Amino acid sequence: MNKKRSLILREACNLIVPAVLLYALYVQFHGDYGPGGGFQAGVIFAAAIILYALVYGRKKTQKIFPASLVRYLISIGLLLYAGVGVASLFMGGNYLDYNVLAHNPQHGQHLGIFLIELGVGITVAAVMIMIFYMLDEYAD
Amino acid sequence: MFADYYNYWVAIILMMLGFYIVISDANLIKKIIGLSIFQTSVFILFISMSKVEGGTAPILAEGITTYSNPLPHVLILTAIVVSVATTALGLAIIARIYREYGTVDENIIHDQDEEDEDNNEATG
Amino acid sequence: MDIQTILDISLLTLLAVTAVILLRLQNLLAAVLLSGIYSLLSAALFVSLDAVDVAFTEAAVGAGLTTVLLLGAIAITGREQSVTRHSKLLPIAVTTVTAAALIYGTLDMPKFGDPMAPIHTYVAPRYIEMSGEEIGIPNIVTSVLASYRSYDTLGEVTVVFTAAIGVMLLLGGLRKPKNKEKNE
Amino acid sequence: MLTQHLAVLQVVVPLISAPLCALLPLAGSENKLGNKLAWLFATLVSLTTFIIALLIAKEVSDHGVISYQLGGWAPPWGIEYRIDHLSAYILLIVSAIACITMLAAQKSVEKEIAHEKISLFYSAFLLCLTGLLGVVVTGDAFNIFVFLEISSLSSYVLIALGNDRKALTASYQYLIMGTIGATFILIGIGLLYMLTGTLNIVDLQQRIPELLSSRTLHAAFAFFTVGISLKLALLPLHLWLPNAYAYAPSMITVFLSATATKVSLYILFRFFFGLFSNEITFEEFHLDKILIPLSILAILIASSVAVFQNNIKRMFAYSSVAQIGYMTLGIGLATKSGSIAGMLHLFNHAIIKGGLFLAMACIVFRTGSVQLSNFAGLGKRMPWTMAAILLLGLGLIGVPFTAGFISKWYLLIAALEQNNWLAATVIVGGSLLAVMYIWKIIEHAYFKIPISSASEGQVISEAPFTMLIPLWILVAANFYFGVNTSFSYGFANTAINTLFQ
Repeated sequence: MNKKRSLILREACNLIVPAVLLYALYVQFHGDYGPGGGFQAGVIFAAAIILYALVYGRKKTQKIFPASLVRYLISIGLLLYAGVGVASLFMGGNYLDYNVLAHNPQHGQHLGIFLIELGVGITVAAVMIMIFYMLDEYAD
Repeated sequence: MFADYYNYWVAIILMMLGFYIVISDANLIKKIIGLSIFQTSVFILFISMSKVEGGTAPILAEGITTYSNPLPHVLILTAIVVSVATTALGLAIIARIYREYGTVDENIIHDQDEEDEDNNEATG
Repeated sequence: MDIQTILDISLLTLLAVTAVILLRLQNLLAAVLLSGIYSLLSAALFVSLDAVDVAFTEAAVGAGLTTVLLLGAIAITGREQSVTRHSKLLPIAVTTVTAAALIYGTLDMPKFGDPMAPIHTYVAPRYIEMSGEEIGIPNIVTSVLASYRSYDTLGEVTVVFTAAIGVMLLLGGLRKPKNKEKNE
Repeated sequence: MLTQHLAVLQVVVPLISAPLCALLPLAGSENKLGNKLAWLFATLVSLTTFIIALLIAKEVSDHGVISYQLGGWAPPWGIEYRIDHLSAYILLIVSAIACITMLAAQKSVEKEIAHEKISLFYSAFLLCLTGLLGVVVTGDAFNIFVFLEISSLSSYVLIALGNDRKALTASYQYLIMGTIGATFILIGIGLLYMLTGTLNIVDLQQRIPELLSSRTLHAAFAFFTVGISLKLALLPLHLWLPNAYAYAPSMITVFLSATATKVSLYILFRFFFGLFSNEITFEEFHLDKILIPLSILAILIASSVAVFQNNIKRMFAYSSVAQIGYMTLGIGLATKSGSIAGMLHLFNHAIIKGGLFLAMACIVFRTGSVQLSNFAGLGKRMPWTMAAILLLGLGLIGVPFTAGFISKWYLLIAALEQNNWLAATVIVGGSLLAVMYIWKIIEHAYFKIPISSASEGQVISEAPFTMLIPLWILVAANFYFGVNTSFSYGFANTAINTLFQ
């Protein structure tokens, strides 16, 4: 994977990766209005990183997204999701009841959905990147 | 009759093609591919039942009154994720099997296991 | 027949053709690519059946991610082919019986697209009629996924987490020498 | 505040602990302290789930069914957690076995699992526990599928971590068969949903009687039953089980043998008697016509195969397939007393088989082998472990004053009530076969002189106390529940009676 790639490939990658990352963010935060949400965003985000790794090599990618960081993020996304549920317990509701999270139910719902979708996005993206790292390392 | 059920029937045929690959093919990777075809076809069955004649995608909009049923969509979103998680895990196990046995052919693996067993009996 | 039906039938036919070719294929690489095509076709079918969220996910996951994973796997194991030694009779019998049971089951199903089917008259209407008020976002699928049935989604994220833990346990840290010998 | 949330805490506590365990400081290093910390953490979590299960059992006995609305949405729109006597009973078994397993696990795991993976290993264990508990508390059909997959996926991983390379193929085979099972269950759920429009089990139960003539309902029933039978390892769908149990890491075999198939059996109970009903399952669908012959075959074939095994973990695994046959036989008798006996056998078998595999873990820990030939002389070298195998073996056979006797006795009575002499004969015959394979072990351990070459260089000593104490807790339980049945029988009795209403 560390072979020198052609200039064109790298330039194309430099253009595509940021665009895909932006698109992932759009999908993440636009899921309320159109199709999309944390899961799809996570996959797209990971796809961008994997593309980068295919062009620039895994080692260079791991300087930006070290495996240890990715490993933390896998847990953190899930904890964020489950934590929203715990927060609703402490604010007097049932588990994952978003109504109690803010001063009025609809705001609570928006906040809750925003947070759990973020949790989903983080975990899914981190998991996909981790699986890629693992397979790539194993193939060496 | 045909128009009422063809979606379901084709979905069933697709499911069975996938299922057949899983249980008949000796290649471990091909089995995983078959599993994914099997499951995707079950998703087609679910999504077919969610369709309402004259309905649109379940995203609220002005002036639309008939929507297709969102619940099967939600269930299948979850099922797709479960399915890919299974695939990833299956492939990881296959990668390890390949390292240990040097093959991904069910029959050859079986033969090697038999040999091991015989050796065990002999020495044990 | 309207456009919708024609589109439906052609997509389903294409899916069937893909699956049959896949069944007979001997080349693993081609099989992987065909399974990607299968996913793409089903994503197209999902769009025509109004399931845009599912289509999006199927395209990203089934056609994209699964294909990448499978390609990664055959990069490790090679494209070696297997010859089936067993008789095909048992698999054929099992699939035939299963198919027969399912076809039998379809005979009393609500008709395709029937708006009076039980699933369209019970439970789901509440999501369609009330989610605008109760949740306040337009995408009903997101409302159900992230709020009404958000606990399922928590389970789904846990499944993904489990897969990651599993892959790390299975493939991680293999290059270090084993610190113990297997005892016999 | 927390008491009203007990139902959800039962699942969420281990669920949150799993990522925490993976995040523990020092985790993933070769650091011994970090690994001890991970073990301690997982043990405390298991203890907590057990305490929650006890509180739930008390709550259910005092006030009846607990219903909990997740997300605050009323069923059938939201997901409901619903705990009756049956769920509470299974929760107790699963969480208690998790505790025992964890108490004994530390040394065995340190020996069998690569050190840098230990914290992830415990994390996977907690995920498996989460999935199993989640299946039992939920009142939503689709939620069962999701949590069943959490437990299955983590089981595949845990089994694959065994030291023999056959663990990998066993895990792969389990993955394929388990996923086929899960997909069949998914088809069954889909068909039921299609007919009724709901996924809530109580809601489904009310709607099913009017749909009895629907062919779609028949297909749903068939797919659900086959899917669960795959996960349950009911003969002839048991092929994944013997190798999976034989090659998994020792402690994982202890845990899975005592919980995973039990939870599948719970789903079967819930499905046959809760979702459908006794009348529909047996009088409309005549399930007993299939279930009884299959159970009888399971008992006879699996017990006979067990007699010829030289790998003792595999022997016990085949014995598990046979014992599952006893439980489904109880269900198949289609009477209250049959189901109570089946449920009671589930409880007792969890103790006995968990104990036997724990004893095997001790032997593997000291000798590294599970072959019969290796047992020669172990009666002297590991007296406490071998005594435990002997006493638990008596339970497996069903000798009076052991737990195994009680459940087989009730099973026998239930069979005779129906005048089913064949079933009664098989129940007794299965016990005779059990005598044969248990005797094989005892004979080797106590009456064979070890081949000198095998023991050269190392003196085999008794297992450490941290493993013996949990083992003997199970031995004691085997006798306690063989004499005092007020809890084990009483709770199963109430559970089945409320389920049949």
